Amino acid sequence: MNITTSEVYERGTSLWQDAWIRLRKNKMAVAGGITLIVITLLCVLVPFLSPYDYEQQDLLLGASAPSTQHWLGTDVFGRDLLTRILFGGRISLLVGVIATSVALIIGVTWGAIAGYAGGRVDAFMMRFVDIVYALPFMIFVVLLMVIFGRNLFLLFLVIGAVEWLTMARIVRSQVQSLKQLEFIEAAISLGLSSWTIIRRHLIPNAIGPVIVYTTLTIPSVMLLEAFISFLGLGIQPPQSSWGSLIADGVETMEEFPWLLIFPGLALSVTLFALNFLGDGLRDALDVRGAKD
Amino acid sequence: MALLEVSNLSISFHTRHGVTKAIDNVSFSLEQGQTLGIVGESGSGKSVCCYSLLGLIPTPPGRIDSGTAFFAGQDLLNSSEEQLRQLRGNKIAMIFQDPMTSLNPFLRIGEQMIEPLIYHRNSNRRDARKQAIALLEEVGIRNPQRTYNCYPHEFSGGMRQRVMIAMALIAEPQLLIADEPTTALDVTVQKQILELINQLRLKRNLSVIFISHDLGVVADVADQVLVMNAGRMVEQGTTRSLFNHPEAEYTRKLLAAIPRGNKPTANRATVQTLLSVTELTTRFKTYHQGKQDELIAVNKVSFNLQRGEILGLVGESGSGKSTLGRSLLNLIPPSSGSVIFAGEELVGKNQHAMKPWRRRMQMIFQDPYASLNPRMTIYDALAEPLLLHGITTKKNLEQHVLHLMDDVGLARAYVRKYPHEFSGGQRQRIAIGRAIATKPEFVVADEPVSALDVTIQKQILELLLNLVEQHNLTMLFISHDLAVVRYLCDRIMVMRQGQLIEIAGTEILWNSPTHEYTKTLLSSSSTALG
Amino acid sequence: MWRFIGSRLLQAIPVLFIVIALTFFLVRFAPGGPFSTEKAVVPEVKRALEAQYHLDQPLLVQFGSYLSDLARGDFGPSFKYPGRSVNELIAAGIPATAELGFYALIVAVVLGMTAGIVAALSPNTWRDYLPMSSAMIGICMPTFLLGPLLVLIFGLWLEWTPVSGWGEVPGDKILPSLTLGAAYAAYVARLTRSGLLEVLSQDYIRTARAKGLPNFIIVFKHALRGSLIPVVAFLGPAFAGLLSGSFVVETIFQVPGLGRFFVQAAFNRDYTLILGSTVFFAVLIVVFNLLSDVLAAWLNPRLRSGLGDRS
Amino acid sequence: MISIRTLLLISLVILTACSGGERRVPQGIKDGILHIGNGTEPQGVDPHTTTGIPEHRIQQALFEGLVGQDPKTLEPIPGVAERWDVSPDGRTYRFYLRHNAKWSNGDSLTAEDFRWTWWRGLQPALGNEYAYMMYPVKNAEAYATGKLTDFSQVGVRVVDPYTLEIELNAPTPYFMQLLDHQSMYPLPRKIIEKFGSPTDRFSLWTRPENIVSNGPFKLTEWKLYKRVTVEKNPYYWDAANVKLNGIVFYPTENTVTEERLFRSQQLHVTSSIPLDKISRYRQERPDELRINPYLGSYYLLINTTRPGLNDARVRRALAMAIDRESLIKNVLSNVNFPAYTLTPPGTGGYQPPTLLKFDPEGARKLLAEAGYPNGKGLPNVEILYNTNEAHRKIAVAIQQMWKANLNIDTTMLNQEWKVYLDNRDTLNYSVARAAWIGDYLDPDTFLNMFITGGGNNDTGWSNAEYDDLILRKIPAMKTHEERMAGFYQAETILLQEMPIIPIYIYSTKYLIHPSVKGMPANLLDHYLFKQVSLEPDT
Repeated sequence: MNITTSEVYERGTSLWQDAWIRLRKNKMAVAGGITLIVITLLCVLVPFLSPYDYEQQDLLLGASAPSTQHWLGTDVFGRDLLTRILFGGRISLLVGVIATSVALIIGVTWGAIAGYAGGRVDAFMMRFVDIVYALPFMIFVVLLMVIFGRNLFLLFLVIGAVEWLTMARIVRSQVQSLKQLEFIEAAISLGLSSWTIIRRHLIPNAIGPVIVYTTLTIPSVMLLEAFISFLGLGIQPPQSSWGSLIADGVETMEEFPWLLIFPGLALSVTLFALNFLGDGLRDALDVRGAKD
Repeated sequence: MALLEVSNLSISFHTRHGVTKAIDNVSFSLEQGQTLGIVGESGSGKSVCCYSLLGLIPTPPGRIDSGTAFFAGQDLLNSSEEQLRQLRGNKIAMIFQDPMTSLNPFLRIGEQMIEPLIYHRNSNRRDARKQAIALLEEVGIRNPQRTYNCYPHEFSGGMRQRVMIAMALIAEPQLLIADEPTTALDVTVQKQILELINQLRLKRNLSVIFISHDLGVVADVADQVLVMNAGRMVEQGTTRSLFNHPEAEYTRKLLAAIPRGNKPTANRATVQTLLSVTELTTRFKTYHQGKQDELIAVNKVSFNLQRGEILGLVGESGSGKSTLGRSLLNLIPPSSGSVIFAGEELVGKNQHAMKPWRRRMQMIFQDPYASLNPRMTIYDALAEPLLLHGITTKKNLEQHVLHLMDDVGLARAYVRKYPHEFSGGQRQRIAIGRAIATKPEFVVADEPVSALDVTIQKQILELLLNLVEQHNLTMLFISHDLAVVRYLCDRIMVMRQGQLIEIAGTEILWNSPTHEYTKTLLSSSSTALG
Repeated sequence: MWRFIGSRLLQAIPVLFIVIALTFFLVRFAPGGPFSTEKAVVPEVKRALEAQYHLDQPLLVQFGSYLSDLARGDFGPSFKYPGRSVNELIAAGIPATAELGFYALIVAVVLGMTAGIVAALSPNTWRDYLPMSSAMIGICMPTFLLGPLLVLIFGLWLEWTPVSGWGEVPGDKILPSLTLGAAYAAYVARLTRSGLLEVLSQDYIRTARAKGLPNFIIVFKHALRGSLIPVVAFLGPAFAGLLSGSFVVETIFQVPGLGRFFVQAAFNRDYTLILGSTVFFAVLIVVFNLLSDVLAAWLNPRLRSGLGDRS
Repeated sequence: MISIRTLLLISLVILTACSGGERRVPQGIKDGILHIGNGTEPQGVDPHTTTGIPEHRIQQALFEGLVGQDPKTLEPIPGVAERWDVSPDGRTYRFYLRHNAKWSNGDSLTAEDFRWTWWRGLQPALGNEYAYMMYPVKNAEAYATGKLTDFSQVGVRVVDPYTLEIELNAPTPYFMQLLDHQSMYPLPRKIIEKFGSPTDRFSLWTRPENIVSNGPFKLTEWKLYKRVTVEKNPYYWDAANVKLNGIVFYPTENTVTEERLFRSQQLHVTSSIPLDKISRYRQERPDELRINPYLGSYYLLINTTRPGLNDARVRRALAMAIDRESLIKNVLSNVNFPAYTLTPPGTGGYQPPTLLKFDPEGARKLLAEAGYPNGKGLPNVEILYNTNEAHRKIAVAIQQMWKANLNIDTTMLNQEWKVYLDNRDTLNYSVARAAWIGDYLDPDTFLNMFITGGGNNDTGWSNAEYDDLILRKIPAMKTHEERMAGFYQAETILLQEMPIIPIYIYSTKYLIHPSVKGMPANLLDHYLFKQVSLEPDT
């Protein structure tokens, strides 16, 4: 079935615009996007919005349930939980974005080179990826964080090091399948240089799956950070991330359940939003092969 | 009373983008033992029409708006899904276009074949097996005992289509709906399958609905023909009357579009040799489960190409014709031999050294959907070669691009649009425009029309002939379709399994082929209309 | 087949070597040693301890002798638990970890596939949205959050389940298995759904429908098998990840498993135990990746015959 | 993915499956089996290769030294030795062993067993971390450090099979307490030698199927990561008075989980209790909560080599700016006792000087005197602590108090235990949390840490007068009063110089089921299992 409605556009709509239109029709994705923007804005602007400081204690108050004073209650030091969640969100989001960028840079470069070069270079590079894949990463993460101490930079590096592998594979398979397409052959037969082909023809077409995978990497990175923080290996107090807040909340969940529930909610809602946005983007960009 | 009686069928699809009328007021009937051919181009609704009768179109988005359909007295459109299910595979069976994907790759052939018996006839497995093996034998499968336990991937396309047919017929249906059953097959195989269907039809007094885009094929097999266009019934009648005295304009257009006869323009070949190929060999390394294999795609091929000539290259799938075309342009580096283009040896040149030569030799690809960068506008696609080879200046670029658009018959207004907004034929025009942008001397056209509907195909062939004239091109035209090659080319080359079998002037080859294989090819492709 | 397995196992050797070398030198260069404690150890005692465990030898010699011991299947004595060999400590942790992993896998497969199939059969209806939103929750709810929440709700508020332990009280294995399996079930559900939807749109499903087969047969006989391949491919690494990632669950629920003691070993700088468990997990990952590849290949007749040809 | 319905369904299944789950507490009361939370998985039971408290608990059940300690008063009580004499100069002890003391395999226990055990404990190759507990014995230190190779010169002499004579370097008032330390327990030579060399750390002699011990209980089961079970030893000389039939020790690393186990009647006694649970127990079940002072100090180490912190006035200012009462009340659930000295008051009858108090005004003045008015110019102070929720809370609170009272900004750094120890040891910190648990009831166990170059000094602080007091003057003192005055003097120096900031005195805090009798609290958290009994509520 190939039913086309014939409408004449003076100006073409690029696939990007097309995808954007499709994305806008996806209610969940739009909701996810808006949620993310709101959360990000709140996290960024929290110093101006909140009357409290994230480390300002009120030992006399201690842990208090949500009230009009403290909308989400306070922790055992009497610190305003909402403020701490939003400050924690800064760290969590930052880790998400930076570690994903690390993964993105390494992964895209590695994958593109392997995919375009092909042959021995490709075999060698991908074997390396396979080997790294087979390393028990969770264990190395724990080991590294235990041994070299908690350090944001190391955290980014470690998480990035885990996540770039899949990125490299996706980019490689994209580049490989694109390389087979006739328009690349056409570009070669026009006499374009390899670099121009990569730049003008390969990258713009491979970028869709990369974007999709990126939006799906951010939540998994945030989860990893939360996990590391939960183990007490993440962020330095008095700073907090959602993972460390949850870890604290677990300790006292019977006495002060809000200390577990609200940070958990913040993390879950954000991951939810990111996943929905990612799924929406995947549908909108209609990329196959990047499903898992 | 007719076996199948369809009247005033209308179907529409309700999607987010609005309502599309897929079938508009279609009526036809089919008698026991007769064959109805339904002909139409892609999107004409010919398949939807038949699928809807069996409840095989998804609803929603599909919706049957009006009409009636009776099969042996049973009201199909008002039957429950369960009633339709009882009919499917039992009274009405179907075979599909692509035998490679229509069989379940995870189940043994025998298992798939006996299912209709088990679920419709309550047969036990042993009896079913016996029947299946007998039928496999009948459709011409050797060693059916063994085949019974094979998986589909162990067969060629033709064999799979035979299995599909056997599977469709196993429950002794009264009606067989064949949806483009030969389109995906090589001509020689196509011929055999058509014969098989015909044979089985006669033997079982089967009614057949034969859906095809190929008028030639339909003319061969059908008693009655229904021509469809854009969901509407254009014309209906007996095969003979319809092909001999088409009434509707569209039917006439369709018939006229079939490439027929020899080349309408003069042979422009000169004595000057543009391309000289000697002992050209291209090998591929294949890796299978870590084991290295070698595939010789092009095996010691030698020929010359004169300036101004259109050389046809025919062969079935896997014959190495596309590889040869790409090897000439160094898109796939040849393993040995020589290609001398305008006096210069091309074999062994790297991509960088090839650059000045690229301008002089271009390629047109088969799939107009894959040959254009989906992220570039037409303007960018056409401007790229112009700028790269310094054919025009930035200032004149727009004029130049618009000229190219005119050359390939595209409206100038479309120049800022993206490939996905065009139809297949328009895309092929864009691709051709890109190929001639550098004003090449030599063009390799790899099946440039085989993905197109027949009316479009005609237009593109005309365009190519035109451009050859206008730009003084030399062309290697690769195709599996002998009629097209005959219509276009001055000389024809036949390839099989990587080897050059025969090369001769078009009409010489056509009328007195020397090689046995060429004869088979020719006889397979000649149709009632040929 | 055997050749395929053999070559994969051969490939595992560099992986294992890298794991061993990386871990070995990483822990040695880590600050603090196995014998530092709050009460400072007298230098003489420290020397004696190091001599007992051959830590006084050059690092490369230690590495070499570790490798040669390993080749004999000997992980060496534990530093933290004198009188215990690492083999023994790992062996003691395996049953609980393996059992937990196994139950979690069952949770993942049963819940995940059921949800995925239900969703794929009626896409874009509430029967799709409900299980898939639940799957999304499963993915977005990390184990360390889900576990305590389940404990809070079922163990403490409703008092339906024991709050922790493993094999101590009837029913105490349910929450840990659920917690660990939940995220994987979510992934399995999504994979099953997308795989099944993809397969259901294939031509051969159309063929099956044209044959008039009942829906049930179409889904379970014709479609499910093909859609299982990505699930199986996912489950191999997932199971390995499940085992090595189970320490959060083991900690929350006091499961006497390997994961928890690995973390302890890292904190204690119990060199041999760290190395031993790392190697053990690496082997697990290799084996399960291989297993899932073999299984996925076996599910696909095309690949199966490819494997068989060379057996 | 778990749809709500499935979840509920599963929950129902669980519900039916777990009802009637057996509770160990009532069952234990019936069977005379004590179920006790024991912190971490024990490293082992060989007293010469293990150091931790969980191990110590098990060893207390399995072994018995020459003398024991009364669980209430911690006064020496007869153990393997029926009675003992001390020479008038306080340097020679003679122990008379009971003739009916036996190993759990029925063999007799003799003086030679002690001599051999101590010989083993002092073997340099064994790497016994607690060898120093024997150093008061003549020549023990020289032998343990390899300076002396002839064990006969060490002050242990077997007079006859049932008489053991010990000669000390100097009169040591707390020596009787040391005899109840795990490193002084007798060990079965025959068994140890059967499974390897006496100096092997890796040996199978401690396995339940191999081990022989002399205490009220014997080891019968050791399931790694699950439990250690001991049963009544029928050959124990006082078996008639042992009331329990057995004890099961559970590794309970996670105190939150341990508390839940207690609540669900799975444990009679826990090893600890999470701070946040204390207030609830105080209100609802005060009889199950036990909080008692413990011979331990929590303090901050100050790196006296760092600029700014090398000024005693700054150090004192920091110490004076901490409101310990508030800290303990608000952060530590009021379970500890504020410490203004390193040595807990009352340690062996010692009353420390009262020099330090919470005085923010005075602190600010001191800081200004030191050249940092209103905190200005003071190099950054960083509080180092090892990863632990309670340490973190304290550090956060102190950070806050220093900010509020002195206007100095501090950063916090938490490190994993071993990294923290490493940095502490190499003076790579500015302020670090630390703690010390006394080995015996005498100020010496605290104050001898801060001698110049002491293994646990870790502050870079050195004071000749202090060293002289601790190392020479006090050991030579004859009377109790004299010694206490000496310690008073030493601690005064320490508080004036303030290389450490005392924060609080430890307390043991744990949960105990009312049925458990004969387990009174004491300063050393010392259990005498043979007196423990389980009695159903009456």
